[in-house]
Amino acid sequence: MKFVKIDEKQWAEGIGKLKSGYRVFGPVKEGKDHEFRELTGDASPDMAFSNTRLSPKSVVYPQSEVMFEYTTDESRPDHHILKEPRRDDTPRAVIGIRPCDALSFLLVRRNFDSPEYKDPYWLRNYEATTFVGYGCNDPCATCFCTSAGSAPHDTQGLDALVVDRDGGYAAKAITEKGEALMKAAGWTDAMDEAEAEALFADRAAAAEKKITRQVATDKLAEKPSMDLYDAPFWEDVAFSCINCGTCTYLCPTCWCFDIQDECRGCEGVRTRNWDSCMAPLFTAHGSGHNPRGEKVQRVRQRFMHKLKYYVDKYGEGIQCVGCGRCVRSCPVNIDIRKVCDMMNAYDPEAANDCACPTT
Amino acid sequence: MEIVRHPRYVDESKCIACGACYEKCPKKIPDTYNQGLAKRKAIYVEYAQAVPLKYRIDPDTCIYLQKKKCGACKKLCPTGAIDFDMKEKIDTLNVGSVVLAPGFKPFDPSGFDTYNYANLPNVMTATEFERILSASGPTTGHLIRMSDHKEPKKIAWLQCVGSRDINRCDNPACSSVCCMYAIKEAVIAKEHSGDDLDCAIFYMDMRTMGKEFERFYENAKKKGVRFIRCRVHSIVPVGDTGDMELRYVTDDGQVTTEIFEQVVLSVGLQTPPELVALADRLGISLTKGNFCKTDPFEPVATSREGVYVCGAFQGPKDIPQSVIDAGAAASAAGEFLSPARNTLTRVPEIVPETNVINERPRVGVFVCRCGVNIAGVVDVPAVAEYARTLPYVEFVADNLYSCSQDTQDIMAQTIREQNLNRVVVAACTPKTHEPLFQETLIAAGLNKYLFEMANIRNQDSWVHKNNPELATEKAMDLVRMAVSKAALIQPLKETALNVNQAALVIGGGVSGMNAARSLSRQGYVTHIVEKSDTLGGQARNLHTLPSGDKVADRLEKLAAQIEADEKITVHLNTTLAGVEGFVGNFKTTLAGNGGEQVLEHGVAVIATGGQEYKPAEYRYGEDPRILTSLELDRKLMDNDPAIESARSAVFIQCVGSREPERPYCSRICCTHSVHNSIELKRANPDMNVFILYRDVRTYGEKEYLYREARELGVIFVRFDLEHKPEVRKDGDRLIVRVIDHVLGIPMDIETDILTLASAILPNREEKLARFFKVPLNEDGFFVEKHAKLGPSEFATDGVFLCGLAHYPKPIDESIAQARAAASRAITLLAREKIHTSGQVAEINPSWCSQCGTCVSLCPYSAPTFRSPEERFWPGKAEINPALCKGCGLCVASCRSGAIHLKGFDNDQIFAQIFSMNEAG
Amino acid sequence: MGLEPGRLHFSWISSAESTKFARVAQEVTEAVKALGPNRHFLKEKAKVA
Amino acid sequence: MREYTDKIRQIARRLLEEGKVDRVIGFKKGSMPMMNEPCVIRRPQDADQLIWDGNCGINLANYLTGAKDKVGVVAKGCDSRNIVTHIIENKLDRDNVVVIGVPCQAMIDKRKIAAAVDGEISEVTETDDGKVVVRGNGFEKTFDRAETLQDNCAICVHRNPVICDEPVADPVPEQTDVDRYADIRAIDAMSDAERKAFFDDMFAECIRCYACRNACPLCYCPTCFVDESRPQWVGKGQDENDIRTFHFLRAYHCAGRCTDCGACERACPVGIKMRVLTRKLEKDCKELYGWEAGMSVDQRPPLDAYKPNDPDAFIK
Repeated sequence: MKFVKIDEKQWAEGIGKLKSGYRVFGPVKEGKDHEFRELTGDASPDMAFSNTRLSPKSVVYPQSEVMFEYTTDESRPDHHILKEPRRDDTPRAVIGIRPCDALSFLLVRRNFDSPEYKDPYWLRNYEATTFVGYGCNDPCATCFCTSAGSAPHDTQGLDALVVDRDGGYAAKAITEKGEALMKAAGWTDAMDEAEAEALFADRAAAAEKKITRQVATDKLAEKPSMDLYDAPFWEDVAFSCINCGTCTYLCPTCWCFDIQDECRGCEGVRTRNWDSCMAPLFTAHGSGHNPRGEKVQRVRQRFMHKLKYYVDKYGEGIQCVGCGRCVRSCPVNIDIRKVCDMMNAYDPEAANDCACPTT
Repeated sequence: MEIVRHPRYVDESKCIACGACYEKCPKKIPDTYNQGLAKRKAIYVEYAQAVPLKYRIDPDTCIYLQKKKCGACKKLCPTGAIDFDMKEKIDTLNVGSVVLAPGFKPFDPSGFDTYNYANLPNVMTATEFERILSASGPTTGHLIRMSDHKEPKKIAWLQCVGSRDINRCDNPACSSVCCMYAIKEAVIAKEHSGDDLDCAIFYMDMRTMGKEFERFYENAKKKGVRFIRCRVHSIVPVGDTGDMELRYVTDDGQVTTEIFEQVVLSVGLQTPPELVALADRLGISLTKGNFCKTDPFEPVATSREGVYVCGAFQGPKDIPQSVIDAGAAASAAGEFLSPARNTLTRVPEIVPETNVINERPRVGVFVCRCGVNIAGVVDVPAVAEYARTLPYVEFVADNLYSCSQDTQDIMAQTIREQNLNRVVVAACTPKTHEPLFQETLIAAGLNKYLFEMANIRNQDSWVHKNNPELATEKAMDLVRMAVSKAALIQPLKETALNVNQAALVIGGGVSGMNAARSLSRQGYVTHIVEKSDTLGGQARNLHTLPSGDKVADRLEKLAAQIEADEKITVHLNTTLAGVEGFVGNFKTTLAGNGGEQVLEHGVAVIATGGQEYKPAEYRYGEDPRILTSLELDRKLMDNDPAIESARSAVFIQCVGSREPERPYCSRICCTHSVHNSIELKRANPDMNVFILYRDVRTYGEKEYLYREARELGVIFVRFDLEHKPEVRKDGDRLIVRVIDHVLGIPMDIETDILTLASAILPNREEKLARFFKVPLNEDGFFVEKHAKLGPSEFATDGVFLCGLAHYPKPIDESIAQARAAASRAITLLAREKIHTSGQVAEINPSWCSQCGTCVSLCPYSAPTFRSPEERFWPGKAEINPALCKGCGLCVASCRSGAIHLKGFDNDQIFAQIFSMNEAG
Repeated sequence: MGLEPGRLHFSWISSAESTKFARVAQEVTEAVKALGPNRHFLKEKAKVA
Repeated sequence: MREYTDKIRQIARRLLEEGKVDRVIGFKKGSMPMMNEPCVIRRPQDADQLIWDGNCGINLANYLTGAKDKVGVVAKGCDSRNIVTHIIENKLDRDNVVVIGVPCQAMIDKRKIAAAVDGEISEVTETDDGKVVVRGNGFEKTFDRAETLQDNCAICVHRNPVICDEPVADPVPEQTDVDRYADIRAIDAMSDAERKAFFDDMFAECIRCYACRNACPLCYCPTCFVDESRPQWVGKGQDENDIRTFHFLRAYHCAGRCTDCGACERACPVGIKMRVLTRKLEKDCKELYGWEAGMSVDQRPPLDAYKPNDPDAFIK
């Protein structure tokens, strides 16, 4: 059973069935936008969306997460001991995740699941999650997934992929996890393989054609880091930036965090929270010194990390899946596509002619 | 000189004012401090704020001293302070000068049978009523009448009881203060009892001539206090209701009776016979009214050299004037004793300070029993044991009396032996005892700020007498909070600043010259800056004083002294172009005579004076016969023939004063006009002289002049603000029309001299105010540090104030204030070095956003911006610790949280709050 | 903000007005006691995701 | 709008040519419909990058904080009031700034327009007769410009710059018949429980990115109170109390200073309407002190002034 067809009724029933074995997450319309939320009760995913406002990364990597609890009350036997709180490791399913967002988990995994270090919090959540993708038919004007190693119907990072089909959906199991989920949902109505392959291929091709904006990344790897670092265009790129951090909070591939203790009386918890390289505090030293004290340094860091250091460290791709959220939500219209092109095309020899302020 | 010291029967060095004796003393007698309205014991402290706070025994009522029985206090006293064998002692003091400040006695109205004061409990003197209104008084401020403890609904004040009265008593002078205190009592009574309390003040002339007083009067009217111009003849009881009936005549002649539930007699100030006897013993002259006689140009000097006077013994006066006099007397004595200055000083031994920075806190906790004061309620040993368990506490002790000298010595020793680096005392209030314990820290070589107090007496044992267990728990909480703060406190530095020994006096009038002379006579180099080309100021326009002195003669003498004085430099035709610096270290740029000069000085006295209002009303300027008061003086000085030939003269008072646009009384114009009316009458007894007035404000012994004028036939006609006199010209005739207040009909007076008693205007020295960062009030006069207690200085340190720049006042009062300003300035100069408090605000420059809020907000101008060229933190704000008063305004205002108050840091306060939270 | 009105009180009390201070402290204490324990704006221990 | 653009370019070019300024801050065309990007021009020949239309809502005063060189800045009414506030607060020297004053015809709200159409928008044009034409994949829709305005612009009463060195056009008429505080009064009228619920709902979406703070020209503290750690005023997690503390304290720090430029709401990625907080304080400042922020460089703001004799009866 690789391909199944699902009619509207089966779909709705399937979502309902899933809830007995999984915590189900899916897109929900809130105001004018969609967000991924846990679907409780009768709630079903609203599949009529193009891209959610926030990325679904918080399903695996919550914005604020407790690592330990402790007490300093010496009358308690377990005082001064860091204890892990009880957490919910039950299986969870993300229904309707877009392929670009799905890819982001693979990129982030490189950080949280490396040979040297395995982050237990992220990994536990990740491993408990089954990702059911939803092929994208109408990419936004800001989308550039095809330049970022993904595609509207790409399957990287997915356990199953669902596409539209007359009167319902067609689904493809990609992993065993995906297969198990489809079984649990009762989506077992097998589909003719050739017909299905054709449907998936047609849909993919049609969607891909709609992506008009291509971003060049081919030369990033070969540029010397210091050339890019010293490039004069950063002043211009950074000028309008207000360091608000919207881009990092919305980005599916931004993984940085900050660890904080919070206590009340003798009771305390250690939490970790999303952090942003746009914030001066991100790099402030206890001494008061801040190696990235200037806005331009922080802006450069964000783009260099995504488009150069990542490339160099992992030898492939970029740390971006082309979802376009940062382009869309930046209040001052800083466009990563423009920056990426600029970096890719940068020639320090020719730079002397440019109108940039540092020359 | 010899002084008699009456026995206290309590050894001052032993008494720690624990109050055990008072608890047990069986003898109850009327409390003199509370005007006999409450009871106290035979052993007592006169009042709660008494200094020193030591008990004494009243020998006239003490059972032991009278009958050799009782002695309860002696048995109970934990320190053995009671000594019944004390004898009267005569001390011989070797002094060079004496200042008399014996005060006054309120007039006793018992002799006035028509007022029934002796018979009716609800007729009170104002001094008694003050106690009723006081929170520390017999009713704790609750306004009730003594006969039946009912809250009165209607209260009447009768003014001029024992003042301005030669009919029923022989006190012709005005007591100066009663109008104002009656209004104050009425306003406070309304505040205590609610707006529906009916307050009526029966008066002759409303004399609110002090600074801001007229506004207070107007506000009282707005608040509904009734002012009735009538002298009430008698107070008649209404049956046995306790109420009283007053009969009076209203302005329009109606006879009215009204029933009041409480009557307050505004009794005057008088010199008691024992003071008259003292004056006789000392050989000093008194005035007709038995006040100390002084000269207008030497307002605090008695007739005997080296003996000075201040306060109500010199004449009836209020607190600000008394405080001014006190400063002047101190200054006069200082001038007199100048050669002996610093001949009797001693230098205290200084223990080197231990460096505790980076040491782990070692807190010592001293829990005080305060005799039974604390230990009677709180379980002190339990609190001490508890303290031992707290973090960083290394040593705990409980003391019977922490404040006693021997305990202090032990504490200092303990600090050294135990290597303590933070000290917490859980005892009474830091308000009285913190400095004492801090001295002990200093003696033990610790920075005095490494100290924290927990008030387990006033805030605990005293208020939770009936809940000993909870009180003990609260004491533990307070100690825990104090310890948590103590662990975080840091030694603080007090900045020492050299005080430049030169003084600058701005203004070369009578006030400025007197201030300068006083400073120079006490040994300080002084500069006078005068914008005109001569010394003398407004006084040059005055003819004679009521004393008969020709002002010009005295002025000339004074100016000659100034010019001959080697220590005084006079800068004529000079103004200030800029002022930099602060107390002790001013740098002032003088501009004049074609150049600029920078002067360094430690203090500044502002004596910039005032000016005469040039009237826009009453056709001033349209006829040469219409004069201002000063123009009349000029004519008198010049012996102008117009004076001799005049058949009629009219004075109009309050020209430009007490008007909505200038709502203050110019204080001197009534006396000035009355005095000049006498001069006119003397020059030409047949002249018809009229004074058109609103209230005649010849306060104090100036009242004699008023009487003299009336006796000479000067006619006084009252008008009110709504019906001001009108001046018109009929051909050559100059006619003043005024509505006669008795007849109620218009009256035309043809006059040859019309004198307009015009207001005194401030010079509105806005630039100067900015230079020295001192405030001006709405009227344009400078605002002193404290209306009552600091009249001759500014809130800004090192800047002082006198004369008309402060408020309109006559020459004698200006001179007194000039000397007071000099006296205040010298307290600063004499120290040579000033130490600021360590508890000042400090800016963390890395958090400062340079928004300037602190710079604009600080009332003391302590924050400034660093120069943009500075190497470290250019342009950030910083606080000059020498100017900072630690008020915390900037700390609260700083959005960036960059400012903190040393000694009250956020982390210290939060530590206290969080450790309190643990309690619950 | 939605804080119950009785929980916040502003008063201008000079250092000389001890009786007023005591009165205001008593009034505020009584007002707050009447409202009972505060339930708004209490920070619970951080939630586990 | 074309005339505005031409005039701005002309002024900018002249100022740079004459050396009156070292740089000019304005807007250039953005990479998406209804988006312009703040930019800096340093050479006369680059002046033609500058544009003006209904999408210049960013408050350019934010880019002037602490400027020490000579700067020309394109400023509409609210920007100019923030420039005044900057001058008062020692962030800017009046002599160093040349205000290229734009009588503002109100900004359009891209979110309102995006919500009113289905599908991706490819082009938005403003016509001279007050219409906004929106084109996208297979649709074209025309709006009255008045319907598409940003919330703060719709109730703006200071559209003309309060300080101006180089006027771009004659002043536009100011709106006089707007009610700035209808919603605030409604919140004031709520019971405390309703009000708490209202704010709980309002902040539910907040992701604490602090975009509102960073977009605000008033927020220039070197270390914001949310970033302080001794004491830590605000927790860093997603606790509703911490979120509320952040929003209320931020608003209070803007009391008497906020010009209602709308930068905070525009920047918020999740659409929180936090202007109700700042406008409540704006209303209080107006009613209690007769104060409107940024109207004159000669007056100290009411919350920066100390008077020992506070005459107001609201403290008792």
